[in-house]
Amino acid sequence: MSDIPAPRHIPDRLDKPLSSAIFSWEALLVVVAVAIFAINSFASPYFLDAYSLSDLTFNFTEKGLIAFAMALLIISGEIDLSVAAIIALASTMMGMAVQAGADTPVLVAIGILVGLGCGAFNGLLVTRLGLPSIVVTIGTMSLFRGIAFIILGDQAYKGYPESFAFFGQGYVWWVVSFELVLFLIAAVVYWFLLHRTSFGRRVFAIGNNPVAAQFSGVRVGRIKFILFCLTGLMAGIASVLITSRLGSTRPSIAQGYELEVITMVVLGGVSILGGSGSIVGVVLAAFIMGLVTFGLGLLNVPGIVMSIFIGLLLIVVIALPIVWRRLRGNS
Amino acid sequence: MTLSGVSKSFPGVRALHNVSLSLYPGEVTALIGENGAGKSTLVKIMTGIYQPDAGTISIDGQAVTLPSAHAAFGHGVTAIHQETVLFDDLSVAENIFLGHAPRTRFGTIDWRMMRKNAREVLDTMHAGHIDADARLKDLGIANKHLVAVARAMSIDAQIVIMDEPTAALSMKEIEELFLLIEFLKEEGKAILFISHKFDEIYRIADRYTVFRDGEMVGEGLIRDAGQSQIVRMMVGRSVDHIFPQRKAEIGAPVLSVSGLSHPTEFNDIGFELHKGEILGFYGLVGAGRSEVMQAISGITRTSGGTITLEGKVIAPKSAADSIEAGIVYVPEERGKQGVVIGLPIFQNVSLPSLKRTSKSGLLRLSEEFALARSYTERLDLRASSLSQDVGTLSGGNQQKIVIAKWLATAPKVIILDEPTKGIDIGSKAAVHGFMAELVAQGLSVIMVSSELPEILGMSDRVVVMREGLVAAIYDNKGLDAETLVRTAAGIAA
Amino acid sequence: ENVKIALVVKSLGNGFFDAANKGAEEAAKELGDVDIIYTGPTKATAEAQIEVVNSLIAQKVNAIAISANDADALVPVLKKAMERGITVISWDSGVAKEGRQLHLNPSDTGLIGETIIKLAADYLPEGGEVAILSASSTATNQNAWIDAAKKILPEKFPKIKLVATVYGDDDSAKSTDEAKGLLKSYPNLKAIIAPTTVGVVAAAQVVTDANLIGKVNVTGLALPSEFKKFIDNGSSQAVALWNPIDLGYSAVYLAHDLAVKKEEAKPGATLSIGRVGKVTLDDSNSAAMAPPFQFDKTNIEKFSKIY
Amino acid sequence: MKAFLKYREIWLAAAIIVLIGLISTRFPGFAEPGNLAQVFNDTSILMILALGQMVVILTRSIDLSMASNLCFTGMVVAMLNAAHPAIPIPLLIVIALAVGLVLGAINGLLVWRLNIPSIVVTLGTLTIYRGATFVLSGGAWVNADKMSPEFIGFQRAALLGIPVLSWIAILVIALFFVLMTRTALGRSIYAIGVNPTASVYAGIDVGRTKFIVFCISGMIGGLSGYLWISRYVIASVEVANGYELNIIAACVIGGISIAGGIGSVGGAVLGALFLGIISNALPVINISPFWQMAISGSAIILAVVLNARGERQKGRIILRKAEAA
Ligand SMILES: Nc1ncnc2c1ncn2[C@@H]1O[C@H](COP(=O)(O)OP(=O)(O)OP(=O)(O)O)[C@@H](O)[C@H]1O
Ligand SMILES: Nc1ncnc2c1ncn2[C@@H]1O[C@H](COP(=O)(O)OP(=O)(O)OP(=O)(O)O)[C@@H](O)[C@H]1O
Ligand SMILES: [Mg+2]
Ligand SMILES: [Mg+2]
Repeated sequence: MSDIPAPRHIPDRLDKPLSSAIFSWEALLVVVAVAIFAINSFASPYFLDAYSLSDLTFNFTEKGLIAFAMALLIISGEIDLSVAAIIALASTMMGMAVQAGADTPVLVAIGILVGLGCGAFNGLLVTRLGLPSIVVTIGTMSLFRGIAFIILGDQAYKGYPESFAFFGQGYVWWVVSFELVLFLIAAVVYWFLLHRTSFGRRVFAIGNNPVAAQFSGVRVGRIKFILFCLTGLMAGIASVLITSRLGSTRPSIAQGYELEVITMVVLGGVSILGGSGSIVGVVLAAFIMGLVTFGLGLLNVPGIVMSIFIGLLLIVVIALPIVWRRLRGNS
Repeated sequence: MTLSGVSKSFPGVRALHNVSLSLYPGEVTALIGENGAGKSTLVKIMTGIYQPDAGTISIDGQAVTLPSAHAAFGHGVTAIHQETVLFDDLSVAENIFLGHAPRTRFGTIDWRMMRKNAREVLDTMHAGHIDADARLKDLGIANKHLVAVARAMSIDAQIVIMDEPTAALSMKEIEELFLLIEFLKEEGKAILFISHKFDEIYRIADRYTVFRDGEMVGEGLIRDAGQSQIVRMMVGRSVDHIFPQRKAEIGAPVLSVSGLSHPTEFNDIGFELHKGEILGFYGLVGAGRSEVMQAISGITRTSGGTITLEGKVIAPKSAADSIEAGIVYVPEERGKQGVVIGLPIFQNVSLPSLKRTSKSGLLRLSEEFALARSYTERLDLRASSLSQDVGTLSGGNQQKIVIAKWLATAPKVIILDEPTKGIDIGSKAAVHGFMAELVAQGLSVIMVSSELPEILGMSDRVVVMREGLVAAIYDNKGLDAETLVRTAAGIAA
Repeated sequence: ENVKIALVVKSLGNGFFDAANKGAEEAAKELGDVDIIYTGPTKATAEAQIEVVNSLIAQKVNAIAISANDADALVPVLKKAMERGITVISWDSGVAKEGRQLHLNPSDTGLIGETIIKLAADYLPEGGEVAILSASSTATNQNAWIDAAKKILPEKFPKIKLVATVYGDDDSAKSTDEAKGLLKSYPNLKAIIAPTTVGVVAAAQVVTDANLIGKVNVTGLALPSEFKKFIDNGSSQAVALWNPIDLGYSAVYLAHDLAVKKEEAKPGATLSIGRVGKVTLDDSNSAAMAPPFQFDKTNIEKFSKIY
Repeated sequence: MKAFLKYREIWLAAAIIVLIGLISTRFPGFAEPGNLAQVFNDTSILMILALGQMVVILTRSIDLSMASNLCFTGMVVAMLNAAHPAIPIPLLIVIALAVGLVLGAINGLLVWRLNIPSIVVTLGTLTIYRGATFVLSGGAWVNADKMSPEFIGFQRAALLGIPVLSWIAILVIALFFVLMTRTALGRSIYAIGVNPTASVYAGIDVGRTKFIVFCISGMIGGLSGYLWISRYVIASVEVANGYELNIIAACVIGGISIAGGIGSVGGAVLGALFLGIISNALPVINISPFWQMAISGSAIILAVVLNARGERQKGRIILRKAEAA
């Protein structure tokens, strides 16, 4: 028996070379963000101004809030294209409540609950009937907004109470808006949830291999359902913010937000195929998108031209590490 | 075909280093090596799926490059790969001819011709019972394998490579496969045969080549080499694969199953498992053993019957329920059901035990590492760190992760479905030794296996299943292989 | 230091607004000390316009003159602009009273409502069925005109029967589908009234394609340069519009005078708009520029060269 | 598989007939041949686009940039026509195909060479192509007035009593039918969707096939660009904004599995027709336009539910008695 070697010791981690930290996705995003910040400061004299920077955050906070939940959902291998439609429906319901004389707390509750309900509806269709989420939510996207159109038609709801305006227009301290504070709190909460809890671990496991996760005792259906509910919930919260910021509701509210949210998530380094991603990346991506749109806005570049930059950014940032690796591999 | 000086590295892993290999017409060469020795990597290089970092490949004395699978076809190289690589939703004929379908004058696909040729190929292989128009997913697993072979034949290949072709087959199908290999030999084809089963190698191979850690360590004629000699080359030490001696302390029944039924897969399954017992489940592939085990562990829904664990009736509705109750199922399909590729080793191991390694929902990494370390080291895992992605491990090492992760849940009953499928002889001994240790500690084990020696060597009792029913339950005292095979196949003694 | 005036439009690329920009530049030249920022979203939504306004606030422009995509949704951000000392007026498509200092209507709302019906009625002495193809269901100005038209219909045009109002969202494809639907569902339809420059072109093209020239008359509000073809081919007898160049000119003129504190916006005030004349503010601080102007075979040639 | 697919298409065709029947009860003229031919004509562009999207989806990819490609190419040909009315229409169509091909090839190269998931690539080019339209045109629209009569008239000309647009759709359908059932490329497309790994082992160049597929969808986008602009006689940045989702919806209703490998030309055509009929019928049967969105959303969900029912595998049957039953 003497020739049987003792069990090999397997180290927990290999010391990662410094280069892997330097070339991580988040590091890349930080560089991009700093670069854009610098360019903005040079390009426009108005950029470095407390009020400008504060206004800038409004360009991403609402979408960013949804992006956190969407990141988890995409990591788990699903997607929700109906978030913008959920915003419209939740906003419409809040509008109806206003007509019925509801006050601010009730309105907020309605917005959030409608969001949650829509999310649960998506979740049920996907997990109970085993349908692909991308098609289900293309369907519910039309359905939810369609209901808003049926209810509102060519009308608008307005007359939201004064106190309701705080959520989308209020400032907590100096130029720090309520929306920004909420965004930062949500970032911390979602970071914790994804990276520090067993729930988050299970989300990663599901995204990488749902069958193996199920065999390992992960309640795949339940977790996906919760993620759809969370996404709906965040859309509901975003609906409260947007409705408060606009002070009115039209069925066409937040049109096209879903693709911007997904762009944010993907730019943040979340794999669209599921299984990997980080909240830090999403936060950075939100800031980057805000910086780009606001910076170009200061130069009066039309929104559609900005979107070229966002599209290029998305592809370039994703392609860069691949090209880099290839170049290094060849040399 | 001759390969010389071939090397291949993956990020962080040197899979092959300066290896050489020659194949001869009309001969079967066996490629032998531990898990992760680099066998499948070599196959992928020979079939144009991977490109070697260095080295040359020559066919009939001429140097060739194989930039794609298509190019390899062109040179008459074809392979039956370790993972099944066929198209479930396409017909048998399409599966055989995809990529080289007969064309009409207009360059469009000639469907009639394709079906006809498919039938001819299947006939020459004595597989005429397979319908060329059937959809592949409606075939049994053995027939699927035959289709893979037919595909190899249809290319008129000179070189046929088989990477663990018998791992998913039972005795009967293995015999058929061997007949086919004989037939190919007579046709003058050069065959590379990869297997971890020595009985097969001795039956079918003419030559052998042994790999260890990505290097070639020996080759020669099979008839000149003894098994222990080859094993020594392979592992670098001698391994006596003797099934562990156990003093069976069989206790009271732990798990009893009665009348367990499913609308289409199995009916009226009943057996008892005692404390400290290893209960073998034998049957032909497709007999429904896995289905029954998945039902017991809550993954498949049943239509009736009761499961009693330690006197309490349980009705698990998911794997989570059964793990909580103390029954764990180690699945057979490693890649699909076992490991979570993309997550590091320690996270794979702790996944079913997250409740224990976390505290009110918060992860505790040190606990996870400790858990992962204790189990992987006992199974002699070969890995550079516990944070390595399981996807970069060889098949056999992945299998060790699979076993480790469910053992780590500290169960009362553990169900192992083909636990040694595709793992090398050294690790196999380790797994068997480990099983013996488990039962000695008072655990109860159900072991589903299609390998007779394993069943006979390890089990205290054997349940034989046939077509979704329990055919017989035997006490493993003086039980012989013949009885088991006959019962499983439904042939009267 | 020049006065920076932002002319914010519903969406860029629309010929109507490009013409308004011409007028704005003209006013800037005339006033001498004015820089014009011509901007707007490409998609006509309130959210996109809010982002534009936010960036204008950051640039510390002196005045914003906006044609709004939504009367209510823009109010908070425009209020913020006013709090930061920026003069805000709306023109063409207005915002609610709290969100601006004054609103310049291209014309009197009631008058426009009457005109669009009259354009159809003039060619239907016997009366008959007509339908309205509007822009988006949320467009402030269109809705106001349609309301006015509906009000005036029973008293002034009893023989005209309004059978449907549909919305083409200022999207040519959707407008086309809706116009086709109208022709199918109302075989006796005599006229389609489209008080939007996109919808009117789509409707005229549909009528042309369906070989209904002479049977169904298309009318509404149209830019002569875009619409000449359909007056020529007979699918439309006449359309109306105000002069967008004058509108842009007037908006900048007013914004400038308020920004430099030359004038003050309060009910009843009479303000000068340079070469276009004078306007008087009503109770809600809105004013109408000029009556709509009608184009038909006799004059379309001339105006199609101008805007 | 064949029998099964046929079943799905027959089922969808039946649903369409029932739908037409229902509409006819409220609007008798709807089922008349003349009207149906017109509905077909109205749906032609969607059918063509759905076919282009279908080949992409079959390979487990997706092309979200088709509508933007349409917008860009449409603007190119419209501006060309406005500037040089003498360019003959067939040449313009070739130009449209070529421009579309280039845009599709850009998608395809990124997917092939850099291995970026197609949804990410086309999410990016979705905005880039539309933005490029703005840059190209300087934001200005090209109106009916600037287009030549031939440009507008070509697709409206009748050939054997049927407009050229319908003929183009029929031709495209026929081409795709041959491609998908009679060519090696067609089989490779299915094989990649069914099992990409196995395709590599079978000697199919998966990357290159995906590239080709994106070139096809690009050309389709380009062709549709001309058809769309000359149909709606206005070229602007907002043309077909958001239409990518309608195209995908048509495919989904047509039974094309988003997971790849399952779907047919007939399915895509019927799926597009289904949507076309709904949007055609709502205005005629006097349902408020505000209902349209909710109805088509429900139709999509219903279609997915039913398709999933059909796709659900029966599984192997081990028990003899169950097999007999
Ligand atoms: N795609 C890959 N990326 C990284 N490493 C790889 C990859 N494929 C194989 N390897 C590594 O290369 C080595 C050889 O693996 P290979 O699959 O060839 O082993 P094998 O001899 O076939 O083993 P088994 O008997 O378990 O199938 C292993 O260390 C494995 O971890
Ligand atoms: N007809 C078939 N088609 C596809 N896969 C099959 C077929 N028959 C068997 N298999 C594969 O073999 C596995 C074993 O089948 P099953 O579970 O029914 O029988 P079993 O008696 O447990 O056999 P084993 O011991 O080999 O697992 C299945 O999980 C499946 O992957
Ligand atoms: Mg191997
Ligand atoms: Mg099994």
